[in-house]
Amino acid sequence: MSIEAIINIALFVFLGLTAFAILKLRALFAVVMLSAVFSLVSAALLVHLDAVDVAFTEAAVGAGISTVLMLATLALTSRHEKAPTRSQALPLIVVFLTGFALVYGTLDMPRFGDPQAPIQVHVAPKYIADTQSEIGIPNIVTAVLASYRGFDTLGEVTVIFTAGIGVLLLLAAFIREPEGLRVQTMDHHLVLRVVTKVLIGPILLFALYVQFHADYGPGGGFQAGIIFASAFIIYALVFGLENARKAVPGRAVRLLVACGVLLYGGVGFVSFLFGKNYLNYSVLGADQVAGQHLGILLVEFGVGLTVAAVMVSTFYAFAGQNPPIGDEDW
Amino acid sequence: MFTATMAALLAAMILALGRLYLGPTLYDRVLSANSFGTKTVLLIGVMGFLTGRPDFLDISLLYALINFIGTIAVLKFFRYRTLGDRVGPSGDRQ
Amino acid sequence: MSALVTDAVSWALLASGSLLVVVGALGLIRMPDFYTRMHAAGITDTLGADLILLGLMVQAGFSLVTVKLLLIAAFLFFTSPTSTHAIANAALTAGLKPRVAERSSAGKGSAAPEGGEP
Amino acid sequence: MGVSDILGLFNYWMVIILMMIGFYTVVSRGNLVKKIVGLNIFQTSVFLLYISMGKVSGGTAPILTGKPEVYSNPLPHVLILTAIVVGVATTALGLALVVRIKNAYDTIEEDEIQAADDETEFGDPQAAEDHRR
Repeated sequence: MSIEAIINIALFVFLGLTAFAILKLRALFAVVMLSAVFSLVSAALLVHLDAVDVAFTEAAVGAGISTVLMLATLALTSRHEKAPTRSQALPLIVVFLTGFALVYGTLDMPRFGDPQAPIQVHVAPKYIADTQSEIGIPNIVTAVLASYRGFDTLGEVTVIFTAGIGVLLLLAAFIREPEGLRVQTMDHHLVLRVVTKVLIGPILLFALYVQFHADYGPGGGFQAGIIFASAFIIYALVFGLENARKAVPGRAVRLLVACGVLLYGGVGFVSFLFGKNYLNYSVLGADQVAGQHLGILLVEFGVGLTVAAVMVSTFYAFAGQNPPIGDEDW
Repeated sequence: MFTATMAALLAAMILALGRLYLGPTLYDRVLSANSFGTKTVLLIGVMGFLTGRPDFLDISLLYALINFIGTIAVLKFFRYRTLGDRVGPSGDRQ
Repeated sequence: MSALVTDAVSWALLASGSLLVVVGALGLIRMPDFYTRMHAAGITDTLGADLILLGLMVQAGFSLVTVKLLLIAAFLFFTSPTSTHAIANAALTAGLKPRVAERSSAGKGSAAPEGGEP
Repeated sequence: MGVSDILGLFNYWMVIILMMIGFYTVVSRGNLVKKIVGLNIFQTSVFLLYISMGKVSGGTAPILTGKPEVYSNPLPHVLILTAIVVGVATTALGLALVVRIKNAYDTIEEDEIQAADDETEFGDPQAAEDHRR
């Protein structure tokens, strides 16, 4: 067995153990911590499986945002899961039957890593062969994401936009301000404040690098947007939500949510005006490659804008919910 | 040698996972999750060298930067019972 | 010759780093209470991680990879002790008592973790 | 079925195990936050299925190096990359719903929500039980 196979097996076993622990534990806080670990391990596994761009996204999501959102929900609801009251037999039977059917189905699948598998011989070779000449950037994933399959990505960005609006509709209108509560920030944590101040700059800089280096290395608007949002969230956590709202007002963020999608759609519209198909960037520059470069840059920027704005306004909506967790739920 | 380092990291990760599952206090869990994060940073770095394409350290760099956020959020949650600003009379645990 | 030297140096660094990481993880699982566990995990993690990264840097030579490794090492060097400090601070303010030897503490049973979860 | 077959299908089997753990969490646990975490496990298992299928043995990440190399399939990467971010956005939406349910029912356990619904509709739980029969 090669070392690659051993790493593969070890990481998958880790994932299995973590998932099982999540199922067993009833302290929801521990569940949140374990789900952060689950995401860390799956990011390592994705690097191992050559999906560096995906691993980057999983890392950006799992290390910060999803943990923060889960904790914010726990702070507003309850910290403990009640013991199940119903019989677990029926779900168990259903799960085992489904599992066996799926395992039976895998027996006919092409073996892992097979270069002749159907998935490897259809569209992918074209993308790998033509990216350099048609798009002119080394990162094939970015080329496919923003140019070849730009329509899909526009759809995904719209989904994120819609989900963000959904969260705002559900939560933002219900911000309650009960009397008798006092403002509390982490003022006394000197070490934390200093280190956070030092860190925010590099995080923002790194987000810019990820945003604009996507043509050459792993990265892109999705990842950069989340990293941007993480910087604002860490500021809000340590220096207080009020101060964060002063720096980045909620209204401005909500405006940016729409601006990103608009930028993406607008780039497509410009190629309309030049008499080409929607989202065909070739007309934007002097020649095809220059046009593609500019188009991908703008589109990725739109994606980054929307993702960052949705994440920040989601965090504002969750953290701005005031009633703190009741004693019986703690 | 990279293989040995990799094995050491995997062993350390499984131990941290054990502590995360066992608890018993929530601070133990935060500590082991944090330590697990550091090990993942190293694992991804070593993995790049093992496969001979070490230019994907950006992912490790990202973890090193924002693994911190999770820890801070957890601590704020336990100290003030909220991730926002206001703390009710019942939420003051100092 | 110099390739041999760099290999030897980087291997020594990687080996000592791996040893520290494993020892720290063992301490994390074997130590009796939260503060001793933190002692095991916090300190060895920072040094072990930086040693491993240093070993990789020696292996990479002068390149962009080394710069990135240096950045990772620098950030870990700052954030890892900060998180450990913050966790310890939170545990202490929440009233989690360190476990002390029997003869130095009049009241026995101080080992019971107060901030613990049911 | 030899060792190579088992190794060649191991990833898919692990994916199925993860998927089933997630599925079981969703159907058997009553707590809504736990259900969302289970859904996330399910989701990650689907991501890993796609990425495992795209891997070519001996391949490398699909970022051109200028040298002739075998690259893994970039198409699943694109699909899953966007799916992860969409996943976190929809998770946020789910969590927002949980928060609103807590505001409305003062609980996030499925059974208690059902009981509260029955009570408003039929007056008392026994009547609801009769109605269902």
